Amino acid sequence: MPATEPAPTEAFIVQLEGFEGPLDLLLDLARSQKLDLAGISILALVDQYLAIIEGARKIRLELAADWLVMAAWLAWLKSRLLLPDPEAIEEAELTADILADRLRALEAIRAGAAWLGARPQLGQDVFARGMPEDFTEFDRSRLKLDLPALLSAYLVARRRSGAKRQYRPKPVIYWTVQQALERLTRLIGSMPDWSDLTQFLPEAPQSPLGQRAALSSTLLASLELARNGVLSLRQDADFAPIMVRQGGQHE
Amino acid sequence: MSDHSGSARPHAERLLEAVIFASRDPVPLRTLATLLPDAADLDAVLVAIRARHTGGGFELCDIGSGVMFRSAPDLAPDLRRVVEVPRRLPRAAMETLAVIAFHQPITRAEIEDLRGVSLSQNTLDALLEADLVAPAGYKEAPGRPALWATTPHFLIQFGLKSLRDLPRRADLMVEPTAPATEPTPADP
Amino acid sequence: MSDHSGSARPHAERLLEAVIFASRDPVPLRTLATLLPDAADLDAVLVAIRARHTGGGFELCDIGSGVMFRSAPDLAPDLRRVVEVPRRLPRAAMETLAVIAFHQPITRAEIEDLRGVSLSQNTLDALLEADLVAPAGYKEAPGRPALWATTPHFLIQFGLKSLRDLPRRADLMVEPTAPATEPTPADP
Repeated sequence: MPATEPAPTEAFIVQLEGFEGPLDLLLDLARSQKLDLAGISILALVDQYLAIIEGARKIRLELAADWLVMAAWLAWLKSRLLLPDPEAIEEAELTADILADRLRALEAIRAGAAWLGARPQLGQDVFARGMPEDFTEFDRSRLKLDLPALLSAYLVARRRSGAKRQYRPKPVIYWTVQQALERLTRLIGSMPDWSDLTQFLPEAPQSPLGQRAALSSTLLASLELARNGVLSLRQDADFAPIMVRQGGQHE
Repeated sequence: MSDHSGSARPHAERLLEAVIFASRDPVPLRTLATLLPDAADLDAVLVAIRARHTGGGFELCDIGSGVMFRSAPDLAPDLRRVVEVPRRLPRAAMETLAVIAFHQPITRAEIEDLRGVSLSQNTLDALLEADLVAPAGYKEAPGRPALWATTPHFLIQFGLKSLRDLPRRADLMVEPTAPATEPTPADP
Repeated sequence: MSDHSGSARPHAERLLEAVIFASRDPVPLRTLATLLPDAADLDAVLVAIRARHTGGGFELCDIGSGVMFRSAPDLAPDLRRVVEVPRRLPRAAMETLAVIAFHQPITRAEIEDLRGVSLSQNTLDALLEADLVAPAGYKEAPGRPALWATTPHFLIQFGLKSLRDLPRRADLMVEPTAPATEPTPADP
C-alpha cells in the first residue's frame, strides 16, 4: 500500500470538483495505488475515499448526495470486510469484486474514449473537400400520372358541378287537362257511337298514378266539352264505364 | 491509414494542396503565401500542384485572385447524373382529363358543364401536348362542335389495357350527383 | 486550364477520382462500381488512386462502405490555422460517446450506471447535435426505455470502416497506454 500523504482539505475539495462522480474518483484513487486494477486493495481504497469525503464535509456540508451514498456504502463494505465472521467476509469480498468490476468497466470506457480521441477526427484533424460538387441534374419533363389521381380528380370535378346545380325536384309529367281536351276533340269525330271514355286515354304506358291522373284529366276534359255541347256523356250505373259520344244530344 | 512513405513531395506543396482541398471558397493567393516560409516560392509551388493534377480527375483553377480545385470539364458528361423528377398535371388538367376519359367522346361545352367551370385553352393545350387527349370527330348537333377523346398514349400512361379497365362511373359516384344532361320529355 | 489530354491516366481512374473528389461524404463502393464498364475493376482502380495520393496533401480513406478523400493527418496543425475548426467534444461527451460506441445499443440508465454519473442534457444535446448518436428503438424491458447507438456519421467523423474497427475491450486494456489525452490530476 503506497503511503498516501494526507493532503490539506482544500486540495480534497478542488479534487472532488475535478471528478465526475464518486466512481470517477475511486478509479483515480485505485490507479494511484497500482496500474493494474486486479491488484488494488479495496480496503485501502475505501479508506482513501472516506478520508476525502470527511475532509470535504469539514469545509462544505452540502456535498452532493451521490458522494455521500457512496461513502455510506463503502463504510458498510469496510465494516463487513473487517468482521471476524467468515461468512460476512465472503459476502463483503463478493461485493468488493463488484466494485472492482465497475471500476474496470469505467477504466475500459476511459480507454475507449482515449482511443476515439486519439483518432484523427474529421473537422478537427483531417478535413473533407470544402467545396463539394454536385453533378445531379433534374429532369422534370416526364409526367407523373396515376389512376387514383385521375379518379379523385373526376370526383372533385363532378362534386363541384353537382354542387353548383340548383336543386330541382324531378318534374312529374302527367297527362294534363289541356292534353286530354286536344285528344278528345281530335278523336271524337272518328267515333261513330257511344265509346268508353278510357279509349281516349293516352297510348303511351303510364305509371298507375299517371294512369289515374290521365283518367281524371280526360274526365274533366269530357265534362268541359259536354258543357260546351261538343259531346254527350252517359253512365248507366254507379262505377259503370263512362260512355261518350259526339254532339250535344239531350235526351 | 496515414502511412507516410518516403514520398519526395515537399511539405509546402502538400500543405497548399490540402488547404485548397479543404477550403470552402477559392483560396486567395495571399492567404496561401502566408503559409509558406518564403512567400516568393508561391508561384513555383502552385505550378507544381497544377502540373501534378493536370490530366487527373480534377484540376487547379484560377478564380479571381485565388485558386480552387474543380473536377475536369471533359468528365462532365460522364459525371452528370440525371434524376427524373416527374411533374404532376395541374389540377384543372387532371379534372378535364378525367371528365374526357369517363364521358368520351365529349364536346367542350359538355366538359365545362360536367366540371362546372369553363375550360381554359392552357388546360386543353397541356393535355394535347402531353398526348393524352385528341380530337375525335364532330358531334351531329347544331354547330357541329368538336368531340374530344383520350389517346392510346393515355392508356399507356395510366397502365390500362383498354378504356374498359377504367372503373365504371356508377362505381365511383356513391351519391348520384345531378343526372348527366338529359331533360327527358315524356310525350306520346 | 482545361483538358489537354495526352496524359496516360486511364479514363476510369480519372472518373472515379473526380467523383470521390467532388463529394464531401464517403462515396459508396457500389455507386463507384456503377460508373465502371466492368465492375470487377473497381479494386484495381481504387488501388491506383490510393497510390497516387499517398504522401500528398490529401489521401483516400475507407469510411463505412465507401471511400473519401481527407487531408493528411500530419498537416492538421498547419491546416487549423486556415480552416475553421469546431470545438472539440468535452470529456464527459467523449466518455459518453465511448460508452455508447462500445456498448450499443444501450439505455440511458445503463450509460449512467457504467459511468457512475447521471447523463446531463448538455452532453446528450452535444452528441445529438454533432450527429454522433441517435435513438435506436426501444429495449424490451419494463418501461421500454429508449436505446442509443452511434450514427453513420460517427464512422465518418472518426474515420472508421465499420463498428468492427472499434478495439475490443481486452485490446484496450492490455497495454496501459491510455492516458494519452487525460488531463486528470494523476495523484495528489
